[in-house]
Parts: sequence; C-alpha cells; structure tokens
Amino acid sequence: MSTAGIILSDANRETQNGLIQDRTLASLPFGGRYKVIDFTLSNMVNAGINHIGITTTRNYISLMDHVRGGNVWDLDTKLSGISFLPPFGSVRCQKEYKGWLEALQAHVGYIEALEDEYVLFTSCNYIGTLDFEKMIDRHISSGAKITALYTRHPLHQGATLPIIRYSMNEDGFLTNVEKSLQAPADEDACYGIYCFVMNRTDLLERLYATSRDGESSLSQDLLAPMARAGEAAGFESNATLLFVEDIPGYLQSNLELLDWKVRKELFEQPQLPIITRAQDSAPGHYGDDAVVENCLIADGVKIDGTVRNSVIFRGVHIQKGAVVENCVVMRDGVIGANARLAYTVLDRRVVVGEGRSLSGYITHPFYLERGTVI
Amino acid sequence: MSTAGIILSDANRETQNGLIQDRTLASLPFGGRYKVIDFTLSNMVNAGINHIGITTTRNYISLMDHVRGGNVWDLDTKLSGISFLPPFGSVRCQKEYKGWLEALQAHVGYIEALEDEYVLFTSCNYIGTLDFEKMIDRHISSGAKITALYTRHPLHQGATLPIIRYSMNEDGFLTNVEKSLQAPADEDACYGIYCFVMNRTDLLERLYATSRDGESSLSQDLLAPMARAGEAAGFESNATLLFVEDIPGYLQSNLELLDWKVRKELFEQPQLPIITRAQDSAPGHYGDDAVVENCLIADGVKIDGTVRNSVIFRGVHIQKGAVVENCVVMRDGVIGANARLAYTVLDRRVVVGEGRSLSGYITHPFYLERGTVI
Amino acid sequence: MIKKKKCVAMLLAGGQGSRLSPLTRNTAKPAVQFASRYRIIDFSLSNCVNSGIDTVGVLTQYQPLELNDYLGNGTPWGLDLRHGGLHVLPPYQAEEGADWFLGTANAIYQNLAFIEQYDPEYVLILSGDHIYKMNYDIMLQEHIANEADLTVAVIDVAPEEASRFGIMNTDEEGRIIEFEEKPAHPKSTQASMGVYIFTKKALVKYLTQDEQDPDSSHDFGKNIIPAMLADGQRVYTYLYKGYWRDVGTLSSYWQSNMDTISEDPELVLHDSRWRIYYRHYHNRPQYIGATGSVRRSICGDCNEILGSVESSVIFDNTLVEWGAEIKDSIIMNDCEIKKDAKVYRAILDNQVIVEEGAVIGSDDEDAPLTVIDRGVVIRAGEVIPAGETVLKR
Amino acid sequence: MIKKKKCVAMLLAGGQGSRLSPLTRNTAKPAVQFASRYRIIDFSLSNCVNSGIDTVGVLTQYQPLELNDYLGNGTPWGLDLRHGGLHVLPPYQAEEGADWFLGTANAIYQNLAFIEQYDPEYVLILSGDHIYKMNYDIMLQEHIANEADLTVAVIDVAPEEASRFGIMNTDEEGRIIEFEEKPAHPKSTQASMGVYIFTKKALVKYLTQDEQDPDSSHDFGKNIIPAMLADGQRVYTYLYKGYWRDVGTLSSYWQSNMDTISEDPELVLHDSRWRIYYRHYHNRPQYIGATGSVRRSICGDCNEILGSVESSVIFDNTLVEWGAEIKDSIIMNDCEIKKDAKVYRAILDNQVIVEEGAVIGSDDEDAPLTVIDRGVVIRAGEVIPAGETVLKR
Repeated sequence: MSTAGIILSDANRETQNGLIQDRTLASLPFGGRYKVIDFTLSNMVNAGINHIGITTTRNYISLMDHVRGGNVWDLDTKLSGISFLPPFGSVRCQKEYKGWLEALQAHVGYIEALEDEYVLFTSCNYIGTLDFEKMIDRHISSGAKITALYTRHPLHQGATLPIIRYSMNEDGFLTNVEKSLQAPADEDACYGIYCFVMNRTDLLERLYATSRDGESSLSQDLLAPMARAGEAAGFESNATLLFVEDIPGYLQSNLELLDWKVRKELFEQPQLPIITRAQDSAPGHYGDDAVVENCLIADGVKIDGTVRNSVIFRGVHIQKGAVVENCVVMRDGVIGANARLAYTVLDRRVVVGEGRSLSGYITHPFYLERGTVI
Repeated sequence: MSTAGIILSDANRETQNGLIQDRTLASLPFGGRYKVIDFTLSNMVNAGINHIGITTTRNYISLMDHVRGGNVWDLDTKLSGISFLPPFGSVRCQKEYKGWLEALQAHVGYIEALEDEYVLFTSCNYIGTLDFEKMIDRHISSGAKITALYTRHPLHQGATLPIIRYSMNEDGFLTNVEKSLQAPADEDACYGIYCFVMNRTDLLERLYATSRDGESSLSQDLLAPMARAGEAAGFESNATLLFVEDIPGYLQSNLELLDWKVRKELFEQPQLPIITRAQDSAPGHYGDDAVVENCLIADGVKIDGTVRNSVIFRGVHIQKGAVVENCVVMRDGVIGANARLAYTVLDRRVVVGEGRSLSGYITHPFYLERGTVI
Repeated sequence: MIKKKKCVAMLLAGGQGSRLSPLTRNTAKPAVQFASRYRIIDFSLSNCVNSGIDTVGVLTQYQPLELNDYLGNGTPWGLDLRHGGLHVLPPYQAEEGADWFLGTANAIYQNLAFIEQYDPEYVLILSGDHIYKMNYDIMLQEHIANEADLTVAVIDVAPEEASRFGIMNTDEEGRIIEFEEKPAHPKSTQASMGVYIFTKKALVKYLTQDEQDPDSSHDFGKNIIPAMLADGQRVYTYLYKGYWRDVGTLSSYWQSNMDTISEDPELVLHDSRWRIYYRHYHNRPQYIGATGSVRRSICGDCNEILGSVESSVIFDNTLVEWGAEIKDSIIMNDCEIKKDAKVYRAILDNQVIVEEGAVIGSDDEDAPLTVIDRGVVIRAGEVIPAGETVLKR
Repeated sequence: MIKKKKCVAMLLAGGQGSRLSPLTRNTAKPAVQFASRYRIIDFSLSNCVNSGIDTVGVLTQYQPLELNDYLGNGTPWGLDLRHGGLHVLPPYQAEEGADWFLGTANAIYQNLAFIEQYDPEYVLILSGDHIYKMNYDIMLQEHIANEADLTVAVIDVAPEEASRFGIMNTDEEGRIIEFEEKPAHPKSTQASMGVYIFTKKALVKYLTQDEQDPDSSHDFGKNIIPAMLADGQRVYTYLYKGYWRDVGTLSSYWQSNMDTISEDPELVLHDSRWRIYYRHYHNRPQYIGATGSVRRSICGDCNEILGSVESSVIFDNTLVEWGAEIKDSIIMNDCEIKKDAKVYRAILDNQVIVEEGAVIGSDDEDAPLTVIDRGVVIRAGEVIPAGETVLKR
C-alpha cells in the first residue's frame, strides 16, 4: 500500500516576480536556512514516501545542486530514490511544458514505471509541516478517486494571484471547484491547496485522457470534473500554511516565524522533522555592540549592528551602526555600516553600501534582486 | 594547479542511429557492464579531477540516474562534485543547443564559477583508459593555449561519420585541422579526438568570442584558429581507442574486448581503475548444457544455450538450444530456445522468440532496438 | 528533532566459527565468502533492508578487521544513512575498565544505549551466521498481532535432527510453553533459528535482570527465554518455511554453496524481488576462452576461464588455464589453476595457486572434501589426497 | 583494481582526558564539544579533508560510544567514500586472545594491515585532542623535499613553558639532532605538537622493531623518535606558526572557547577557505527575543534567548529566559537557564537546568571556573560558589 511522491517544483504559471525570476519556486530560500522544497521533501519522507520525482521546467540547476541524490533525506538507498524530471529528459518528453498538469502529462513514463499503489503530487507554493500519512489514510478510507488538501486559514496568500475555492458536501467530498482572483467573503471558505493523492492507475488514466484532449489546468481539467462526479474527497489541514508566491507574502510569511507558536509547529513536531542540507557555516558571531531583538538568526552570521523583527540567513554580515528592521536578508548579504533598512527583502548576496537608507512597507516591501550592489 | 572536467555527453550532432535514438551517447552500454561515461568519469577521477560538469541536451534522465551525485566515483565530497548542465537549467542558459561548442557556450556560468586553473573537456564518442594526468602535464609544460588529444590508430571509427585530421609540426604543435568524410590515405595520419585541455580563463575568452560571433563548431571555430596561430599542442595517445558512434563500430569495438591485450589495457591498469555503478545482480549461472566459447560474460546472466565470440550483458537469459554468435546482447535480453543469432546487436530488454533466426554481417550488423519483441 | 524507528535490528557477528577453520582462521564467520560474490552476513543484512528495517547494529568481537572493512560505512546495502543505517558496535573500555562481551545477551545489554537512541518499539535480534532469505516484517506483523513480548523464529527440522537444536514446544496458537536446549528426547521438531523479535520493554527488563545474576551465562537461549517463560511472558514462535542453513561445518558450507548451482536451485540467488546486496569491487565481466567450458556452475567477475569448470562455485579474479579441470569445488578470489591441474571436491580459499599438473582431491562422489588454506601454493605435479587440509605456514 | 593513496592519516582518539573531567566522564576527549557546534576531533578531521587527505583511520579505545556515534560513516566530513574515507579502528580479539592498545606506537602497529591496504608512501599520525587549523599538505611537501624518514610538527613555545613539552633540538636545516621529553633545562623552544609524517617504510620498520622490545612503553615520543635518531635516520621538524591549543585542562578548554568570541578572534571559525566540518543536526535557526540581548558571543542553533548573554559560548537548543544573565560562560546543548538565574564564569555540560533565581559562579574576573556536570538540576534560588564542580549523582 505504498505511496510515491511527485513534486511540481515550478511556480504557478500565472506567477511572476523577482523571487522566482532566476530560480524555481522549490529552491526559494525561507526561514533563515531552508529552501521551500525542504518542507515538501521532509513531509513526504516523514509519511514514508520513498520514491519521489521532481518535475522541473527552467532554472533548476540550483535545485539539483541542493537536492542531489536525496542523501540528506536518506532517500538514496536500495528501496528509495529521487528522480529529476526535466523537459527533453526522456524520449517520451520532447517538448517544453508550462503548467503543472502538462508537466505530469510529460512524465507519464516515470509514473508508469513506479510500483507504488498511490501517488501524492503537490506544488511547492505553500510552506507547512504536514502529516501526509493522515491524508493518504483519508484517501484510502474515503474510497475517493482523488483527495485534495484544503485549509480554512491561508496565511498571506498572494492577493494578486488566483485563489482556488472548494465547495464541500457533508461527507467531506468536493462538489465544485472555483478559481477566482478575489478572496471569498465567507469566513469558513475552503481554500484549495495544490496537493493531491490519487491511485496511480487512476492518475495515469486521467493524464492520458487530459493529454489527448489538450487540457492543461490541474484544477479545471483534472480536479473539477472529478469533483462534479463526486469522486473527490477533501482533506482539511489545520496546520499553519504560509504562502510565499508574491513578495509581500514572502516577507510576511518569514516574519510569521517570530511567533513561537509558528516556530514550534513548523520545526518541533517530534515525528515530523524538517530537514535541509548542511552548509558547514561557523556559529553565529555577535559583536560587542550587537543589538538583536525579536529576530530569527541563522548560523554563519556576523552581527555588529542592530537588528529587529527580522529573519537573517546564513553568512549575512550586519556592520556597525547599521539598523535592520522588519526585513528578510538572504544568504551572504552585507549591510554596510550605518545603513538603515526597513521592510526590505534582500535576495542572495546583496551588498548595501555604508549609510544607505532603504524602506518599503509591510504590504509593499522593497525588493533587491540577487547580487544587487546598492 | 588543479583541473576541472567537462563531459559533453551527447553524440556529435551529425550522428544518428538506433543506439542513440533514446539515450545520450554517454549512457550507451558497453562491454557487458559499463556505460560509455564510466570510462570518461574514471579517467577524469584517476587524473585527480574533482569538479566535473556534464552537458546534456536530450534524453538524459537515464544518464542522471546512472551518475547521480557521483558517489560511486567518490565525487560527492567536501572538495569535489558533479553538476549536470542541461538546457534551460539556469537563467543564463535559456535556449536549446545542438553542438558541443554551443553547449559549452551555454554553460559559461558553470565554468566561471569554477576555481580550477585548467579545464579538460571531452566528448564521449570514444572509449579508452587514458592517463589524463600526462595530458594535463603536457599542456602545462608545452605552454600551449590548448592541447588536443589525437591517435594514429583509431579502431572502428564510424565510416559514415566525419573524421578530424590534425597536421602537426616537429614541435608537436598543430598546424592545421581538417574535417572530412574520408579516411586519409597515409598510414601515420593524426586523428583528432574531441578531448582538450585549456586554461580556464582562455577557454572562457574563446567561448565569449565564438558565442558573440555565432560560431558553433568545436573543431573549426575553436580549435582550428588556435592551431593556425600556433597555440595548439597535440598530445598523442598510444592507448587503444575504440569508437562506438555507429552500429558496425559498436559491434566491432565490443568484440575487441575478446582480445586479452585489449581487456588488460582497458580494465587492468593498476592506477587507472574503470568504475561503474553496481547493480546487485546474482552471480552468472551456467546451466547443464551451456556451451560458452570466447565470450565476455557479465554477472546476472543465465546461460543454458550456446554462445560464441560475443559480449553478454547483465541479466541476459540464453535459453536451451539457442546459438548466439558474434553478437552483443544488452541488459535483460532473452534469447528463446533454439533461436539462432549472428552479427546482431540487441539493445536492452529485447526478447527473441523460440526458434527465430537472425543474422547480419560484421560490417552491417542487424540491430534490434530497445524492448523489441521478435 | 529525531524520528523514532519502529524496529531496530541487532546483528551478533562475533562468532568464531571454529568448525569452519581454516576459512575462519583470520576472519569472523559472518565475513566468510559465499556463492561467488557474497559474504555470509550479506544474507542477514539484505533481509533487513528488504524487510524495511534500516537501522542495524552489528556487534563484533572476534577477528573483526576483515568484517569491519567489508561493512565499511554500509554503502553496499544502502545503509549509509543520516538517521539510522549500519553501525559497527565493538567492545570498549569504560571508566571502570575493559569489557569484552560475555554472552549473546550481555553483548546486547552493553549496547542498550545504542538501541535507546532510536527509541524503537521492537528489537530484532539476529546472527550473521546463516544463509536464508526471510522477510522479517511478516514475523513482526505476527509478533504485533499476538501482542507478544518475544517471538522466536523456528524451522521444522527432521525428527532425528531435533536433538541438535533448541526446541520449542508450543500450544495450538503457537505460544511457547516449554523450551528445551538440545533435548535428548525432543517433543517437537520446531527448532530455533536464533532470530528473535522482542518488544523493547521486555528486552530491556530481562537483559537488566539477567545482568544482575552472577550465575547466568548471559545467553538468549539458555537464560533469557527460560526466564521469560518462567514469568509467564507472551512468547510465541514464528514458523519460517524457506531455505535456511547454518553452514557451521565445512561440509555444510560446501553443500550450501552447491545448493545454488543446479538449474532449479534450492537457494535462488537470481531473485529480483529479494536481492542479496554485496560489496562490489571494480571488476570487469569474466572471459571464457575458446578452449574453456563452464557447466552447472555459478561464477563471479573478472575470471579468465580457459579450462573446464563443472558443478562448481567460482569467485572473482581466478585464472583457469587450458587443460585445467575443476569439478564439485569452491574456488575463491584470486586463485590460479594452471595448465592441466585438477581440482576435485575441494574448497580453495583466496590466493591459492595450483601449479601445472597438480591434482587436488578425488573425483569420487563419496570422497571427503579437500581444503586449501588462503595463499597456499601447490607445486607442479603435487598430489593432495582427498580429505586433506593444507594450511599456510 | 585499487588505486594507491599517497598519504593515509591515523588519528589517535583513545585519550581519556582525565584533567577535563567531568566533561570526559562518559566520553573520550576527542568527542568533547567545542565552540557552539563542534567536537574537538572536528578540527583534526577537517584539517585532513582540507589538506586533501581522504583516508583516515580513527583509533578508539576509551569510552568510544559517543565518539563512534558522532563519527558515524564519515558523512559530515565528506569521508563516506567507496575507496578510502573514515574508518573507526577499535581494539579487537584475534585468534590468540584480546589485545587492548598498549601505547600510541602499539596502537598504530596493531593497525598496520589497515594502512597497507592503501599502500601509501606516507603516513600522517595525529591525535584528536587539539584545536588548530593546519595544512598538512605543506608539511608533507617539506617532508618530501627533505627526503625525510620522519617529520615532526613543532610550535615555538615560550621559554618558561618549554619544560612541559617534548623539545626538539635541530641543526640549521631543521634536522633533529636531539629530542628531550620535558627537559628541566630546555635547549630550544620547539615543542612537538604530536603530529608526525612518516615515510611508510620507516614507520613499519621502527614499529615492528619496537614491538619486539619488552621494555618499551610503545610510545612515539619516548621510544620511536629516540630509536630513529639513534640510528641516524633523517628526522626533521616542521615549524607550524598558527593557533594551536592542547585544551588539556578545564581552564585551557574554557580559554580556547573564549578565543573565538572577540571581534578579531585568535581562533577564526568563520573562514571560507578552511572550513571546520561538523555533524549537523536538524535544528532551526535561533531566536532572540525582544527582551534578549547577545553581545561578544558565539551561538549555535535552535536557542531561544530571552535574557542576556555576554562574552559567552552558547551551543544548541538552549533556553535563556527573561531576566536570566549569562556571562563569561560556556553553555552546552539542551540547557535551560530560567527566569532571573545568573551564570558567571562557568561551564555547563549538556542538559543542565538552572531553575529560577539560582546563581552559578562569580562575576569576579579572577574567580575560578565553576563546572556543572551533564544533566544536573540547580534548584531555584540555589547558589553555587565559584570554583565548585557539581557532579551528577
């Protein structure tokens, strides 16, 4: 009764912003030391999923470098394994694809070769520590052909991105799937998450059919018809789910980690460890004049200035007199002496010169792309 | 003074045949248990090359599955690593490419990020156990800007494929590079092999320049101008070099292993082990009526019939009464009872039914593509 | 955050295997080579991996160097994990002084801290001495269904052999009511395989209790099982029906190797649903020459066979020259059987050289086995009579 | 086909480190934690890896469990190789009986077979007891250039300290003419670091010879070096000029930790050209609360710091509550410093709990160190005077 996993590593095709301009969404850094895919991979491994395929489209070399053979997650054994599924990778996949359904259609060869009875397939556009085992159990016990994850409490879901809403009947089955740009008015609306469990043979059948008919939307062409036919069960998650697909959501989701309840829930559930690749950084170093208040600080940092309400990644150096507030500073950033930053998201290796002053707002953070020198 | 390696895993863009229809040349099986890239990787590792990039174009999932993180070659350590370099893999490589020079141009980002002083880059269209360390030494001591490998004794170089010929001066430097479809008449002509050493900065410079000028031929646009400028040293290899780019060459090169001198030279040089990934096959099993003469036999086989002058890969089953002569039978082939095969190349998982009789000729082998049931 | 393991395996690999001498002169029994490419311990380790058990402590004591080398970091079995995997557990010195393992139970007792790290509910105890392919997970499911404290794997032996084993007498539900070690008059034919699944709580309790007892020999069969039965603990049998051999003597070792070579072998190695993993060396495929012949045999890699091989088990890197003849024999790594030499019903350890025309053993079906120690050179024309053991000086 | 290794390292990790007690009560000295995230042995192992030496035998004897666990399969240092890598070499029983290691030289002698497997030209001998960042490859190049049989790494010590060390007296080319173990009147200030490079042939010869000598204490310093000097072998020094500490006592251990915290530290950990590798646990980044403050300190992961930390070394997973104060101290993993508790000039081993308002040690610069053993609970309001060592009962 084993389950395989497929991770759709790209962002939703409607999504565009600086954070995912030169990386797949799956390799977006988060929480000081993690990448988004660490959560997805860890959730899968913690549910006993041993074979995992990762579909990719563009800019995935850094993702491959992070995941490698999966040895960090103990996925490189006799009975487990990770496979990258890029376009043009095999003889049955000889075209570029854009959406998630098309990616799955392109890699039916991988799915055919699996020996597992079920497949859990998920996008990477949310962050959470989830018990996928329960979701799989629910799929099996409900007798549904597809089980879809949803939440009633999405945090920081990008306002500019389409929202999927499920209508549910009393048995916990979906009756309808709607996609809209506006958040629903009612409080206990069910927000769909792109995470599904299906029987492998059912999935293959749907992929053949949608492929033949040229259908390309996971929600409209795969899920919605099954929901209308009463074949789709819902699985509600009460876990905190953070969204990072747009820049305001990215900043706010990171700052959410300053709440100890969120930290505990994400990182300290006994049977659900979140695992990432070690980087052999030195311990964090706090200088004589360091002032640090309400911050999440990764290792390898050197803090000689003032930091408040911020998330600081590995290898960041905050120099004397600098003041950093309500910011996310990604890896290897340098904040020069006496610079002042507020509500700013600094992508990797950004250098802010001495005395610079930069400020956005919580709903409209200032974003500096990778390698910017300012 | 360290050297990085780049493996151009695709066939020459002029090449087309069944063997490389659904795989990259680098993952072509050879010699019962190996893939072509095993020789290239082992040669590099044996020369102390620790960082290796592998450019790919199409159908490379099986190559990734074979190489993975390079752990089999001890390339997954703190000071070493393997990187796959596919099209669309990074933000600076956003197009399909065809030839080897274009592949290098597309991945200048990888080459820029290396810290090694030299780069050895090579195609996978030959098989041999080579001492790359000597070639690198020769490059350094000659003061050349590029050093090019050549042989005077190519074995089974495909007659239908273009041949590169180098003209040399007395100092061992190239004076001219010619590409032709005909083998030269003179006996000690120098055949160019697509294997080069350059200073990393020189290589980058040439890649920027050729890329800017839209040049796309490794021999004509990169090597030839340097040869004419007196900047290209030759490095002659006396090693047995086998070519596998067309089907007659593939059959003949495999059968070459039945000569013990070739076996010794390829596989039993004390400091130059050839390493491949283990498959946990059972020991080879020889039945009560097995007749095996002049054959190279991999593990996991089950031989109940007669095999002569052939190379038999892992997991092949030759049933009672079958007679296989002068053949290459790739992995998991089944030769049914009383079938007769001569001069036939069977790609992976071919099933030959009971009593079938198939025969090609040494110069025109009969080829059965992967998965054929006949 | 560390994830618990459901079941941890402890593999006792300290066995001296003296009846297998000279094969065990320089190595522990679990490291003895078997069937062309394996070591005996590969079977237990592969069983663990294929049963989904990914955390294995290997307890070593006697001559562990070759075994340690062979086990390495567990890579060959995919047991090189970040959490769990294969761990070699040697004896060690503590603050109070040196502690060699005193018995099987004491060896596990000394390593309870290792087990507790993974906080498992169940502990599987094995030895690395046996040849068999067994799904421990099925046994574990039975153990759980029985709510047992201990489950002992048993095989059904012939009545006349039963008095050589530890015999379990059970009620109709398989619950053990009596255990007799090598009984003169066995009441059943269910013999212990030395494979136990304990619920961890019970294991810790009885090991700790046994440790206090100065008269105990700290043995699972002699002390722990009887103590648990005496206390009325839930002790069950699990009947295993497949191939299982102890290979405790040279002749049973030889026979078990020969069980792999027939066209329908008793011990199936070529089994894609239950692979036996092994440490791979970088050997090329083997070559069989125009003058060679190989029949009813299994062979490893990198051999050059120009002579005749029949009903034999050939390991790696062996040269069989033209005119040489090998029959009913086991030839380990790196041997050379020169021109016209004959080897019959023999076991040749690694690096044996048989010079031209020498003859080892006898072709006679009833002849006793002839054994040649590692590294021995048999000179040209020499004749080693059947039944001899030639030791390396 | 096996490739030779140019140089194999043998790391002596059996040291009891009794002067570091209670930190070494349950663990060997090389496994003692250091500088927020490391163990002492990480420095020697990382030096090997960064020097291009990828084959390391680690010889264990005293309390190796925690060390074995920590080393695992060598993954953290990238030493989980197919050919070479990290191998733990414990003492073992051979046919003739048990053999504990008798001295440093004997320990290597017993493992010559391990070395020979890789057929190296040179053997580097190290201990896992020291804190330093050294490129052994430069030393090896000098060894080769000198055509030396043995090269001994030395540091220049203060003249008044020289009599605590093994002192090398050399000629102007660095060739050793005399070696004195802890001389009363030292003739030079070049002290041995216990880091040796031997040409393998010489090592094998002198170890074998020493093994025959019943009066030898089988020690490199006391027996092997003097014997080689007496024979006129080519024995050279290699002068190392960087940071090197023995951390043999609690106060040198404390000082060496403090050497990492200043703005321009003596021991630079943040060094991308010479990383110190360590075993990573799956800890999240640390959180510093709105009421927290951390100055002139280094910190590990997953801490929750709501109080004040100054001039200290904090490891992983520690909770510092509001109002608590930590100064000039080393706080290891999994400690809890509760509300308003004070910790001054102290070393707290793992899992120490300091309840509300308790005070440990003294703020006085000259106060002696206070040491709290692993797992101790200091009750609310309790005061532990400076200089005390509180042991876990």
